[in-house]
Amino acid sequence: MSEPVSDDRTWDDATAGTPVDAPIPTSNGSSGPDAAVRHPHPGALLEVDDVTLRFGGLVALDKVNFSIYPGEIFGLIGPNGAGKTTCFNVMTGVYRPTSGEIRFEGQPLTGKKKHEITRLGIARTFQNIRLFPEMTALENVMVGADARHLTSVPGALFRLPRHRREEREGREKSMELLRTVGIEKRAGEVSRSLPYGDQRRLEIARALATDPKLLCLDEPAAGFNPAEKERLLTLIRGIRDSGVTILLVEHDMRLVMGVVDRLVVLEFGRKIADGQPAKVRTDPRVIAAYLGEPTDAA
Amino acid sequence: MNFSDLIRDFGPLTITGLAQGAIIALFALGYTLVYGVLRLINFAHSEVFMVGTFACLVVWGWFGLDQNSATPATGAVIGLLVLGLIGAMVVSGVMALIVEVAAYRPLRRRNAPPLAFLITAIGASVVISEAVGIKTDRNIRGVPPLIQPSTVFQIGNMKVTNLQILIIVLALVMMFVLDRFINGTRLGRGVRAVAQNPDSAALMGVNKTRVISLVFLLGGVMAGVASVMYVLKIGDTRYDAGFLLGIEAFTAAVLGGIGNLRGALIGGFILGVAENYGAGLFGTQWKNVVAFVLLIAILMFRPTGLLGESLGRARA
Amino acid sequence: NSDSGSDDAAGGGNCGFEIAFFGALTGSAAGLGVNIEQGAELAVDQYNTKNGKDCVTLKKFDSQGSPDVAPGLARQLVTDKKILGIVGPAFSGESEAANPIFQEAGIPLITPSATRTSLATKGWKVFHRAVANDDAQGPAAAGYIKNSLKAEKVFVGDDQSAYGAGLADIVKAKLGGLVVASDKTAADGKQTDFSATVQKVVSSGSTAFFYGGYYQNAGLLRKQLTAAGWTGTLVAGDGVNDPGFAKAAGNAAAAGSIVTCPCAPAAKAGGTFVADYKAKWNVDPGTYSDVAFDAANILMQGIGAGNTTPQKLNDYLTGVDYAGIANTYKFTSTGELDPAQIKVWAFKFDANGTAQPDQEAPKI
Amino acid sequence: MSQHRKSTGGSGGIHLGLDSIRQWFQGLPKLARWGIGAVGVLAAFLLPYVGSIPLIGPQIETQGVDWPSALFNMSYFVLLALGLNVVVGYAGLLDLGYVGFFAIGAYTVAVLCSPDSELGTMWPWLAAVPIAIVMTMLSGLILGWPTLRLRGDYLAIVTLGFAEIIRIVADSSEFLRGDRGFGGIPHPPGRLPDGAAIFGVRDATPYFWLGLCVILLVIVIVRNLDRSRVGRSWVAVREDEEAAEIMGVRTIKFKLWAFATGAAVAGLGGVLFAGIQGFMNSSTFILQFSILILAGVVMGGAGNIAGAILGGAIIAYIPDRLRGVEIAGTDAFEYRFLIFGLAIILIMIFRPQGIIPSRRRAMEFKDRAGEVAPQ
Amino acid sequence: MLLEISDITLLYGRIQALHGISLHVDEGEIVAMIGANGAGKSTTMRAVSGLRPVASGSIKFNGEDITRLRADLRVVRGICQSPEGRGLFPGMSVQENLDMGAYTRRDAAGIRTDQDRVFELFPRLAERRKQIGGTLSGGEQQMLAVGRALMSRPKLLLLDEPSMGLAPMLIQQIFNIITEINQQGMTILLVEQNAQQALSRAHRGYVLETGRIVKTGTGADLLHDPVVKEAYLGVA
Ligand SMILES: Nc1ncnc2c1ncn2[C@@H]1O[C@H](COP(=O)(O)OP(=O)(O)OP(=O)(O)O)[C@@H](O)[C@H]1O
Ligand SMILES: Nc1ncnc2c1ncn2[C@@H]1O[C@H](COP(=O)(O)OP(=O)(O)OP(=O)(O)O)[C@@H](O)[C@H]1O
Ligand SMILES: CC(C)C[C@H](N)C(=O)O
Ligand SMILES: [Mg+2]
Ligand SMILES: [Mg+2]
Repeated sequence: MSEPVSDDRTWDDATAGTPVDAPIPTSNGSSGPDAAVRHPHPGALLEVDDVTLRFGGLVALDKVNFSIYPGEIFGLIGPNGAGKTTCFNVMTGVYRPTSGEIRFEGQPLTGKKKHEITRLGIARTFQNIRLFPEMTALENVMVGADARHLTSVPGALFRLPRHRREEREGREKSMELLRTVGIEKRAGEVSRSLPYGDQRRLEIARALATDPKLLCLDEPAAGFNPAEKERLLTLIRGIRDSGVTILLVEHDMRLVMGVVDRLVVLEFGRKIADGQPAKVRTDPRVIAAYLGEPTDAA
Repeated sequence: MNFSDLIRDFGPLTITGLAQGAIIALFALGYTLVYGVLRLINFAHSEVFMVGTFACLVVWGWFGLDQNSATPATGAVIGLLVLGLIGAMVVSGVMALIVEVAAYRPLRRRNAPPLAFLITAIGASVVISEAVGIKTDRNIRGVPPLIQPSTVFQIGNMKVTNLQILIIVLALVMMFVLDRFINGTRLGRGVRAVAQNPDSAALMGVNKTRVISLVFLLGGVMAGVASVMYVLKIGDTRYDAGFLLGIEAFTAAVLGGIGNLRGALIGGFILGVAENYGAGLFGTQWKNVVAFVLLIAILMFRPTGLLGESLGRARA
Repeated sequence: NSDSGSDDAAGGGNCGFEIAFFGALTGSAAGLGVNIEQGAELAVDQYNTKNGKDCVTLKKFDSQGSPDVAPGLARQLVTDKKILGIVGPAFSGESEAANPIFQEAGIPLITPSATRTSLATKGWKVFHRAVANDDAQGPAAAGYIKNSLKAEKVFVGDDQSAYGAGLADIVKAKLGGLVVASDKTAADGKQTDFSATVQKVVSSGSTAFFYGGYYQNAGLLRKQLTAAGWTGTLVAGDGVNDPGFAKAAGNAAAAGSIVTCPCAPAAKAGGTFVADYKAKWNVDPGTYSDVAFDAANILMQGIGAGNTTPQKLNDYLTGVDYAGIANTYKFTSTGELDPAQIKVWAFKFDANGTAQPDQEAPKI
Repeated sequence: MSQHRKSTGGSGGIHLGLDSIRQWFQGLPKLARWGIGAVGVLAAFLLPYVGSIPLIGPQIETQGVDWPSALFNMSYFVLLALGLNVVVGYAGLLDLGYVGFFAIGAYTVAVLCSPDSELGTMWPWLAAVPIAIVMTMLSGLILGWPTLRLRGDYLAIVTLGFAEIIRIVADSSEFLRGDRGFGGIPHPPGRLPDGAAIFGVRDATPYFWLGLCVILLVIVIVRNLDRSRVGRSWVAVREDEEAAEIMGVRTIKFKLWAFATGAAVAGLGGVLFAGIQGFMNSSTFILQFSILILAGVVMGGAGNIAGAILGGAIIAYIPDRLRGVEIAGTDAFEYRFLIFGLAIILIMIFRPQGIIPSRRRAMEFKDRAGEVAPQ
Repeated sequence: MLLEISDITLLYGRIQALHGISLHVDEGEIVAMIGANGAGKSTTMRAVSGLRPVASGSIKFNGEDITRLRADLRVVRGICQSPEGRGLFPGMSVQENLDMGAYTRRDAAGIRTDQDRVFELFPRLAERRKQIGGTLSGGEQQMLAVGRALMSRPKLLLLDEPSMGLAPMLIQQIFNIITEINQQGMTILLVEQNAQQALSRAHRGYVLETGRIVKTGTGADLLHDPVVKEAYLGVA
C-alpha cells in the first residue's frame, strides 16, 4: 500500500490507456464521409493507423501502422512486451488508443463497445485463457454463437419458434466447431477441468462461433508439443480456407513462418519490419531483436 | 432542510462525527482484512465487536463497577481502561478465531463457493447474537461512568472532550500499528500473497491457515478496541449492538476501498462526519440515507472505493 | 350485568375455557409486552386458585410487536374455539393488522395499552380499550411542560413510530410557539448513536425535551444528553414508563425525567395487586400491568357469569361496569373507555431509577 | 491442511441420496418427468390439508401459527427466493437489498388501494397489480443502471443501501405513512357461489393457492429464460464479465434484465403480501428480510429453481414450525433464531453447494485475480 | 534419491487424472516429463508440490515421507514450483513478487545476491521492478514466475513449462539458465512441450500418457526413440 493507488487496471495517467468503460466522455465517434476520405488502403479488412497507446510513461504502442487484407493469414511477432497483446486489446475495444485510429472494413472502431466490435466481425482468443470456467465446453462455444442470434428476452420468454430454431442451430454449430478443433468428446465437461491445451482449443472454437471476419489468435500454440502444433497449423489453414482472415500472434517461428502470408514485427511498441516471411526472417534488425541466431529456434 | 442549524452546529457535528468515525474505522478494519484475504464479507464480524462490548463490562464488573457506580479516581480509571481494553481485545480476538475455525474452515476444506461462506457468516452472526441475547434477556446494559466527558479545549462552539480525543487518538495509533504490520513485515506480505493467489502463496511457503487465522485475530482485536471506545461513547450495549454499527462499518470499508486499510480509516471518518452533517441538515432519521447516497455517488465515480482495493486485488 | 369489587369476582363453574394474550414477548419493545402479559397471567392464576386449577387457561401469542407476524398468529388464535376473549393486542401497529381477523371471528378483545386514537374508528365491534387514547395523553404531557416545568424553550423529538410520532405531534400542537426545534430518530433498536440529536437539543437552548417513543431510545438519549452536559428535563409518554428507561440511562441520568401515562399509578392500585405481582414475578409491576390484570379479570368475570361464547362475552363487555384495581371500566359504543374514567398521570423518575407518581393531570 | 482432506465438495450419505434421486429423475423420459411434475404440483395444492394425513400430518403442520397462513408465508418467500435466484444465482449479482423491490410492490398496492392513502384512488387490488409490477421493474432498472460498473461486493453494499434508503423513506415520509402504515388494503376479488368472498380474512388457504399459481407462472418464466441464450449470458457475465463482452454478450443489457426480472418477481411477492395482510407499514421491510431470502437461495442451491424453492420454503417454515413447540419448558420460539443460525451453518458445511446444488457449480464472486488487462 | 514418487493416484472429483505414477529424481539431476495435453504432467507436479492431495501412493523427499505434508511445509523442506499458468500475485509489484519467492528465507545477503542474479538473467524485470505483476505482458510474466521460483533457492525446483510464451531468443536463454543452475547444484524436475530442448538437456526423462508413465530413459535415449520422435518431437 505504499504506492499511490489509481483506478482499476490503468496507470495514474487517466487520459491514456484508459479502459473504454472508464467514465471518460467519448470524444467523437467520427465516421461518415470523413472516414471514407481517411481510407488509404482500399480493400483492407483492418487498418491500424498510427496507433499510439501509453500507460503512464510507458509507450506500449508507438505509431503502429499495418493493414490486413481479406483472406490472408497475417502474423504479428516481436519480443516479449513488444505490444502484441496490447494491439489486440486496442482492436477489441479493451483500451482506447491515445492517438491514432483503427478501422474495420473502413469503419472506425473508436468509441465502439466491445460487443459491438465483436458483432462487426472481430473475434479473439486470450493469451492467458479466459474461458467461462464453470460452463461446459459446449456452453462456452454457444455463448460465442449467441452473438449472431436475433431473438432475445421476449423470444426466450415465450419460446417463440424462431428462438427455438436459433437455439437448436446454435447448438449444432457449436458441436460442429468443437469437432473442428478436436475436443467434441469433452463437450459436456466444465471448461475449468480441461487440460491447458484443450482450453486453448476451446478458446479458438468459442471465438469462431461468433462468425468473425477476422480471427485474432494470441499465442494459440503455447503449451502444445510439436506434433500438436502441426495439427494446429492445419486447423488454422482450414479456418482461413473457410473464408476467415486470421491475425496470428505466436512465438513459435516454425509455425509462424510456415503459415503466415505476411507479417509485422514489433519491438518496444514500434514496427521494425514487415513483409513476407522470407524477407522478415533475414532482416538483421529482426534477428537482433527477436530471433537470435538465424536458425530454426524451435 | 435546515442550513442554519448545520452551519451553527458545524463544529460540534464535525468533532462528534470524527469520534464516531474513528470507532467505525477500527470496526471496519476487520471487514477489510478478512475481505482482503478471503473475499468474504464476514457478517459475523459485527458480533465479534458486540462480544467485545460485553467483555469490558464483565471486566469492570469484577471490580464492582456498574453504571450506577461513581466515577473512580483517575489512576484507577487508567488501569480499568487498560484492563477493559485487554479484556475486549482478547475476547473479540478469540471470538473471531472461533468463527473462523467453526464456521469457515470446514467450508474451505470442502472448497465451498464464496456464497456459501457468506451464508455461514450470516448463520454465525445470528447464533452469536442470539446466544448473547438469550443470556442477557435481550436487555440493554449500561456502562460504568469511567470517563466523565469534559471539555479539553474549545474552538467556537466546538467543544472537544477528553473522551473524543482518547477515541480518535487511540484509533489512529491502532491503525498505524496495523498498517506497519501488514505492509512492513514478512507475515504481512504473506497475508497479501494469500489474498491475491492462495495456491501460489502456499507454493512460496506461506502457511495459509495461519495467515487466515492471523487475519481474523487482528480484525477481532481491532474490533475489541473499537468496542471499548463504543461503550464509553454510547454508554450502553445490547446483544444486537453490532448489527447496526456493522452495516456502517462495512459501508465505510467499501467507501474507502475494501481490502485497503487506509481506505477503512478514511471511509470511517468520512462516514461518521457525513452522517452527522446529514443529520444536522435533514434530521437524524435521514442520516443513513445520507451515508448510502454518498456511498453510491462515490462508487459511481470510483467503482472500487476512494483509495481502491489494495490488500487483494491488482491496483494497476 | 354490573359487578363490584375485584377480589370477590363471582366465581362460576364455567371452567375449561381460554383467554388469550396477544402482544410482543420478544423483540425490541418486549419489555412493554411482558409487563402486560404478566399482569394478565397473574389475574388468571388468582382466578384459578379460586375456581379450581386450570379453570381458565391463558394462551400466549407472541407477535414480536410486528404487524406482519400478527395476521398469521391471529388466524391461529381464532382457530382455537376455546378462546373466548383476548387481552391485547398490546401495540397499535399490530392491532391494525390483527383486529380485522378478530372482528370477523367475533372474538372480543380488550387492549390494555394500544393507544392510537384511530383504532376505535374502524367499526370493530369486538374492540375495547381499557385506557385513554393518545388524545388524552398528549395534552397532559404538554400541560405538564407548560405549567409544571414552566419551560420556555422546548425541543420535541420522536421515533417515527405510529405511537411516538402521533403523540409528539399532539404535544407539538399543544405547545405551539414554545417548541424551538425538533428532530426524529430511528425506531428502538435501530439507532444507538444520538450525537446529532443531542447536539441539536444542546444548541437549541431548550430546557425541556419531549420524546415520543419507547424506553430504550429514550434512555440512550437521556444518557447521551447528560454526557453532553444538557441539564434540562426529559418528558415522555407511556412508552417510556418502564424501568428499562432507567436501566438504559443509568439512575443518575434518569432521575428527574417525567413520563405521562393514561393510567393511574400501579402503586395506587387497589387490593394486594402490587405485592402479589412482586411475589409472583419478582419485579415491580410495569406500565399497564395493572390494566392488563383488570382486563383479564373483566373477561374472566364475564365467563364466570356464563358468557361462554365469544358472542355472548362481547355483548357482556358492551354493558360492563367493572371496578378494577386501576380504574373503573365502562366502554363507549366504539369501545373506548368511558371519558369519565379517563385518568392521566405524570410520573417522575427518582434517584433509584423508579418512576414515582408525581401528579394527576387535570381533566381536559 | 485443507489440501489433504477430500476437497471435492464431499459426497456423504445424504448427498448421494439426493444426488441420485436427481440423476434418476433427469434420466426419465420427458413424459414421465412431466407426470411426476404434475403430481408434485397437485400435492402442493393439497398441502393445506396435510394435517389430515394420520401420524405424519400433524408433525408437518405448524402449531403456533395457522397452517394455511404458514403455507402462504412459505409461498411468498418461495416467490422471492425464485426472483433473487435470478439475480444472484444466475447473473451472479450479489443483491443484499432485495426486500426493497418487495417493498415497492407492496407500497404501490397500498398507495393505490388503501383508504388511508393520500391519493384517495382506492383502486381494487387487481387493478394495482400491473402498475406494481411495472413500478418494481422500473426500480430494478433504476437501481441497476448506476451499479452496472460495480462488481461483487460493491454491488452488495449498494443494493443494501438502496433497500435501506427505501425503508427509511417509507419510514419518514408522510406520503408512505411510515409506521402508521396503510390499513384496509383490499383483498383479491372473487366470490364463492354462496356470495362469500373467496379471499376473506380468516382463511389463508385461497391466498396460498393464489401464491402457488403465481409461483408456477414464475417458474415457467425463469426456466424459459435460464435455458436460453439469456441464461447463458447471465452465467457468462457472472464468470468473466469482460471476456463475455468481448465474445459479443451485451453485458449491460443482460444485467439489467436480471435486475428487472428479479425485481418484478419480488414486486409480485409484495403485491400478494399486501393483498393478504390488509394492513402494512414500514416495519416489514427491514434488512434482515433480504438477508434471510439470500440465505434461503444459497441454502437451497443458488442457480437452480428447485433449490430456490426449497430454500425459500425452509426459511419461512422453520421459524413458524418452532412456534408453540416446547423445548425443556421454554417455547422453542425464543430459540428460533439460534436454531435457525445453527441450521444454516450445518447445512452449508454439509452441503456447501446448497441442498440441491446447481448443475454448474456456482463460482460467482470468485477470485477475480486475473482482472487486469486481458492477455 | 532426492525425490521418490511411488505409485501415486490422484482424483479431480470423480475423474482420475493419475493412475499410479512412479518416478524418482536423484540429487543433481535434471529430469524431464513430456506428454500430450492432458497426460497428467501438471497434475504430477501439483502432487509433488502439495497443491493437490494424492488419493494413494507415497511421495518421499530426502528420505522423508511428505505424502501428507502441507504445501507450505514442503517449501520449507526445499521444494519449489513454478506453476502452470504462472501463478503470480497480480496485485504485487515485480519486486514484491520476487520477495515472495524468498518468503521462507532469512539470509538477507543471500536474497540480495539471488535477486541481482535474477535481474541479470531477465533485465526486463529490472526495468519493471515497480510495475504491477498483473499488467506485465505474457512473456514478462513468465520471466517473473521463473525468477520468483529461483529466489527460493530450492533443493528441488519444479518447472512447469517454463518456456511457454517466451520469445525465441529467450527460450534458448531459459534452457541455458536451467542447465546452469543445475550445474551449480540445483535439482530440477522439468515439464516441457519443447521436448527437443528439454530432453537434450535432461539427464533422464519420463513420457506420460493419460495418467501413466509409458516410457523412461536417459534424455538422449528418448530423444532418439522413434515413438517419442513421432509423437512429441513432431518430426514429420
Ligand atoms: N495495463 C498496463 N499497465 C502498464 N503496462 C502495461 C499494461 N499492459 C501492458 N503493459 C506493458 O506494455 C508492454 C506491452 O505488453 P504486451 O502484453 O502487449 O506485450 P506482448 O507483445 O503481448 O508480449 P508477450 O509476447 O510477452 O505476450 C509490456 O511491457 C507490458 O509490461
Ligand atoms: N481442476 C481440474 N478439475 C478436473 N479435472 C482436471 C483438473 N485439472 C486437470 N484435470 C484433468 O486431469 C487430466 C490431466 O491434466 P493435466 O493438467 O495434468 O495435464 P497436462 O499433462 O499438464 O496437460 P497440458 O500439457 O495441457 O498442460 C486432464 O484430463 C484434465 O482434464
Ligand atoms: C405499550 C404501549 C407503550 C403501546 C403504545 N401505547 C402503542 O399504542 O403502541
Ligand atoms: Mg502477449
Ligand atoms: Mg500442464
